Amino acid sequence: MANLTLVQAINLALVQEMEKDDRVLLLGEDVGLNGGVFRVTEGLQKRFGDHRVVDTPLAESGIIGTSIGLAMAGLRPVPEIQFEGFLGPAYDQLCSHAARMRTRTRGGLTVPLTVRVPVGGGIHAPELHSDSPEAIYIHQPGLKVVMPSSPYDAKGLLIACLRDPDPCIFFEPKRIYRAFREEVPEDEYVLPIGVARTVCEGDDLTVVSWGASVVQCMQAIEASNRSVELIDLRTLYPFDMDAVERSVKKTGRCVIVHEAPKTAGFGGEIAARIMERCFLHLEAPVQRVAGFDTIMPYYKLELEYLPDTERIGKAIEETVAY
Amino acid sequence: MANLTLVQAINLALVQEMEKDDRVLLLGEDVGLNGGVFRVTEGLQKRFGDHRVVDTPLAESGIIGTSIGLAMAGLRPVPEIQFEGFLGPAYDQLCSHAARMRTRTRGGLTVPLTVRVPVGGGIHAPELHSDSPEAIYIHQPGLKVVMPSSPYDAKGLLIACLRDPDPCIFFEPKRIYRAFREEVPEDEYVLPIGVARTVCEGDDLTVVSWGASVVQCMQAIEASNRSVELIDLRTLYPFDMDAVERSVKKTGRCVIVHEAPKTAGFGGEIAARIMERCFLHLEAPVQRVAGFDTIMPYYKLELEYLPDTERIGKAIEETVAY
Amino acid sequence: MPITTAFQTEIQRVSILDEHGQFDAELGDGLISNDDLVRLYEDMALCRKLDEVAFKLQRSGRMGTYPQNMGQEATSLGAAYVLNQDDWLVTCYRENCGLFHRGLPPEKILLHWMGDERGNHIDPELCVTPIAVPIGTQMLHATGLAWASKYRNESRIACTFFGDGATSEGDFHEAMNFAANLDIPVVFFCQNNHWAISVPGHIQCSAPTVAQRALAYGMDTIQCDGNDLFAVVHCMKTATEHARKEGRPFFIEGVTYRLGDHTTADDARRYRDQDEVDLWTERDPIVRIREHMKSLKIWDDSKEAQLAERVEEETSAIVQRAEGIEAPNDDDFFTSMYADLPADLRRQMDTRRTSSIGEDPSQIENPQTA
Amino acid sequence: MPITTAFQTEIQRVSILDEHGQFDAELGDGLISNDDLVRLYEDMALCRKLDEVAFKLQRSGRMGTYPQNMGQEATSLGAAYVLNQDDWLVTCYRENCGLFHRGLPPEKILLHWMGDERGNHIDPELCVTPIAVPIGTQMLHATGLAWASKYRNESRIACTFFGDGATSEGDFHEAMNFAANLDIPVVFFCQNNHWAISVPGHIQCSAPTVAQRALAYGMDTIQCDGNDLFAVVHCMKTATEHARKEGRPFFIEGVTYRLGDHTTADDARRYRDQDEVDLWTERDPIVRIREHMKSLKIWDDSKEAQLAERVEEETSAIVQRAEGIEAPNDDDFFTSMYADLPADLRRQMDTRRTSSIGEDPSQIENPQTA
Ligand SMILES: Cc1ncc(C[n+]2csc(CCOP(=O)(O)OP(=O)(O)O)c2C)c(N)n1
Ligand SMILES: Cc1ncc(C[n+]2csc(CCOP(=O)(O)OP(=O)(O)O)c2C)c(N)n1
Ligand SMILES: [Mg+2]
Ligand SMILES: [Mg+2]
Repeated sequence: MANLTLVQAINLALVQEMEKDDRVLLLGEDVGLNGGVFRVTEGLQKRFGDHRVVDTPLAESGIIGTSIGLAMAGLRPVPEIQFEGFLGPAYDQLCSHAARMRTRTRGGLTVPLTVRVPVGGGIHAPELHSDSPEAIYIHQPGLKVVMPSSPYDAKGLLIACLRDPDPCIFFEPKRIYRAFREEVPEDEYVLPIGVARTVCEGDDLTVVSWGASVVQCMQAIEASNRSVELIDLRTLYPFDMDAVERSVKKTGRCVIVHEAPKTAGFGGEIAARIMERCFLHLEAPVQRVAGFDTIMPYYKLELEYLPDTERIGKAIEETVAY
Repeated sequence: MANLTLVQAINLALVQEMEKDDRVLLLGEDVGLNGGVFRVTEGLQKRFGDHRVVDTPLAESGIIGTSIGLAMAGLRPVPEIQFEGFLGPAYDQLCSHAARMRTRTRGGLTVPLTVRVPVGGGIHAPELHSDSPEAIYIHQPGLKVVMPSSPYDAKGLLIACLRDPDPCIFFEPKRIYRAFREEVPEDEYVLPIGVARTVCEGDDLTVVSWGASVVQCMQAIEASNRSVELIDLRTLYPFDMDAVERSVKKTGRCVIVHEAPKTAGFGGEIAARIMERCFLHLEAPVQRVAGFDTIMPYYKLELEYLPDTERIGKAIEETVAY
Repeated sequence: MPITTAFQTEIQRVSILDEHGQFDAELGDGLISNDDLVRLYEDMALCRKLDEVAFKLQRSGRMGTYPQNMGQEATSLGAAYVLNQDDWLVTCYRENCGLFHRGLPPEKILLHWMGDERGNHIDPELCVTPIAVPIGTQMLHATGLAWASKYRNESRIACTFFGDGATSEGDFHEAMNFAANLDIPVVFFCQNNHWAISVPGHIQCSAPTVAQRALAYGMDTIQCDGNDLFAVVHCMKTATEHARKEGRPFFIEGVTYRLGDHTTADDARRYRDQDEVDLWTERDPIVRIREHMKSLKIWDDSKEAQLAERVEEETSAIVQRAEGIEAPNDDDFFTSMYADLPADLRRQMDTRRTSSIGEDPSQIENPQTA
Repeated sequence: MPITTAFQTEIQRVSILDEHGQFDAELGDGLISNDDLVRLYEDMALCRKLDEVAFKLQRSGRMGTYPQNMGQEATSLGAAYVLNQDDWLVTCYRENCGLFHRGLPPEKILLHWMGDERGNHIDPELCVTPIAVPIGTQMLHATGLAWASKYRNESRIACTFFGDGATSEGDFHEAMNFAANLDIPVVFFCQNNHWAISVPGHIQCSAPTVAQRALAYGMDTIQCDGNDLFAVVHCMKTATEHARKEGRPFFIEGVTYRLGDHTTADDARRYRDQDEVDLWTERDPIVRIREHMKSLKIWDDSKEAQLAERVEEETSAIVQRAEGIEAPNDDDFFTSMYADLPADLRRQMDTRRTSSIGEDPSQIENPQTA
């Protein structure tokens, strides 16, 4: 066991998979000598050579499009997109090709790639460096979408993605890249995609969240004097609706927390599913604490935008009191 | 009044606005001499000249990106994207720039453009010619999203978009481009963005839908012997939640119908909102009849995918019986 | 010196067998053996015939939209002829002739346009990717595929086809740029057929040649008469040798013409003159080879008649195979989504005929007690 | 003739005042008047100083990430000097010098990097677009802006700036291609500073010049020493005349160097040699002009000292203006989303401090009776 940050856990997962499987290669902007702008790939080019850790031209569609080719040829490319705000130019290759190749060819060609992308706000970054576009990719059939909130989960889920036969988007909440450390086994291990983690148990209300917001939820729950169950979805497609259902059937109340804009965000889907599955158990409408339907403001105001412990705490109170 | 198809109503709206306002210009692939692959812009180049109806290079990001520049300079560009499946390459310019320019510059620069895009399935088209990506753009703050289901609405809403000071995506349900005719006033008129249309009234259940699905809903309602209220949202952002709320508070039951994949589709948002606003009035969980979480299959199977009167009818029955 | 020369270049154009039957022996002799020439001619004839048949299938409602290849047979055929069997062939939708030469069963192409994904399920031994619908996107896949063979120290390369319109897309640029800067052996073959649906070539590229697109990347480039099978073969040999030896990409512009409508959904008379079509009809790549073979005395009218008969039979057999396939299994569009069907998607599949309520059959069975 | 020449070209490189003080009088004389030269020099000095100050602001936690312009002042300045006041200037983030010359209050730039959108609220008379964060995207806007002036028969053109890395993006290609094929008067100015963060230039463009990117579009193109204000001005004059007269685009590659880190979040020592930095430090565009002015006897050490003092004062005033602004109104990020705030968004705004339940205050007041 080692006490690792999220960044270190991801780096470790990459090292271990690259050692084990020479089909794994990394590509992206500044991932080589520089080790990525967040240093997630630090040391990897030195260790594995510049044919396995490749600095590419500055072109996100090119990074994903060539990764699709690499993957169709049987390799396991791990492209990095530098910030979630720059997934935009790659949207078409991801959604028109990566997500469709298997079904288009009825299994003849497959695209086992894992896109790594830092995600979310709270780091005082410039515009387009603080967004949360996960709903877009959850809505696109054919992709898997993962967003861990802890070093331990990050390692196990990243290894799961790297071994998955289908295209995965691995969102890395940059706000907690180095926010805390956790014991992470040095041996490799795989966490299944599609299984949530119950962070803490409780009876009054269920909180469902993912990514860096999970940390805000933990703080809000700690500050509250309700018995709250916190579910970290961890993987967003497929997602563990059964865990949510079990919990909400027990508590009868639920608050969903995410950074992305509320309207047509993934919280709406979870809320709708809870209604579908737990209708007769619900004692209050499911509430969402989310980003507003505005552009994430520049950093002077970003904390006004992000769900914080105060807003989450209030939602818990109101929902319990309903 | 003239008895017009959807295509004709759109063409008429374009003609009238172009005559009235010489800031309006059309651009896109094949929109000129050819009149667009669906002939929506038929005759316009001849009438207004090739500086106002411009065939562009085959590049969707270029079409939207240059339109942003045209709009920032005070013109009213109306780019056409040939099929919704080719919005992908333009995603970044739409979401990173068109949607953000006003708030980025605190009102200094604005982007009054209207992207016209045929949308949806059911016409036996090839791959990527039958999708329904509206949720993606609803989730993006800063855009307005419109999808009419009738010639009358199409004309009034398109004129509203063309005059709107903010970027609009005007989705044209291609399945009903020529499916039926309707009386459309020859004079110009504007329908407000953000106001739904109650297609028919009823007491047992509310159906909420938009685009070509509205037609399927009408048929299903006709075939059912329930008293069903049908709300055609018409505009998807902003959308008329008040109309939905009023109706569901009356009926206590609701079915939402759309072509896009169910998970993280716009139906989830509507369902969540209904729970938020009408919780104590609901007698059954809100149901969604939607596309499956699969890629829209090639046309041999597309009717298996699209919500049809049978599935809608069943949902109405089940929800009323709940 | 205040003004110096920073860069200088020129681009060549190759033509070996022109539309008047003139044949350049220096470049042309020995390029294609007589036996091969006959075989290639037969390939073109089959492809042309299938185009005709497909058109009729569409018109009679037996097939969806179909893009004819007519007039452009020599480009992809010449490429497939020169490539090794294990080189990746990454095409768009006007390369039937090359694909059939590679060994793709022609009914696969028909199935695709009949709205059936099984048309894209292709024997991996063929090293062929499916028809690419979103214009300009597949060249990046070719670059990735060739990169994989470089990564593995294999000698396989990739050859990708696309139209003049496709060169306007950003992805075209990124594919060229990746290949040039990361030293990836891809042959980029542009079929400049002068039109992208109704939009004329100069709106896509107002430069004197499309070939010069490659100069932006420092990539070797050449233009050829794309209706001249010999010129195509000559350029492909140069290109593939370069790619294999230097590990570098190469660009070929094949100047050709779309003799038919864009697709069966199009009516080209709306936007182009018959004169232009007539001019290019005279430059037909098939006629040219036929006349050349006749002049070589390896072809005559009776062989032509026999071929016509054979081609007729073959195309009906192809249509029969395409139309004779069992109806698709409508579970397939669920089960082919992921290697392992997620539980939620399985539930959608399983309940799609029985219920729509929460996709959860248990709720319906006991609605009040769930 | 089987092999003919389809295309032939060459690209020029312009250098007028080199790093050794050599000045080409033939091209250089009269290009910039002495008065102007002094003024331009002062602009560069201010810009350089502000870079220093901004760096310190970031290090002391008073500003977010900031990209220094150091070493690249001559490119955008030379461009802004030649452009008309109503020509659009569509920049990236290393064009402070040109923007200040145009009249942009420097505190706007600081405000942007201090995480404040008011830094992007720019007087429309300045005809300037805000800092562009997503690389490679703004050139399309420049093309659209220039298209608008063509549409209106105005003589305004647009000039857009971007880095070597930006030329790898698909949008770069599309902007160039639109401008070339639709005849739109845009000057495309690439600041080739040899690096895109840690990625060296040859990964973005392995061709001998970036200038040749333009050949793909049949666009006129030139390379210049981007650290040579005279060469930049010379090329900009050629380019703007061409754009205005022919209504056609023009490409300029300014060869320069980023003397600082990519941004304050970067540490360039991780990936590049000090030798290279030293070499380019000797090619500093500011030093070059200073020495030239001294040789012209229009500058001396006492003037330099006075300038240093003035620049010191000015920069502190700028910082004061940037830091002295009132806190942003936190309604602004709602109210600036649309011309008319949609009702739903207004509700989010109004209830954001009071409730999260359905954003509907009425529900909370009487939860059981709603
Ligand atoms: C990204 C994208 N945009 C638009 C279309 C619609 N479309 C299909 S074919 C075509 C023209 C293609 O022209 P070109 O690349 O020259 O190929 P050709 O058809 O001439 O062989 C267009 C615009 C598409 N399929 N994909
Ligand atoms: C689309 C996009 N991808 C990635 C980034 C992250 N990024 C910011 S600056 C930069 C390098 C830009 O290089 P270049 O265009 O040469 O400009 P320079 O910084 O050298 O002036 C990168 C990769 C971005 N801002 N936008
Ligand atoms: Mg073409
Ligand atoms: Mg650079």
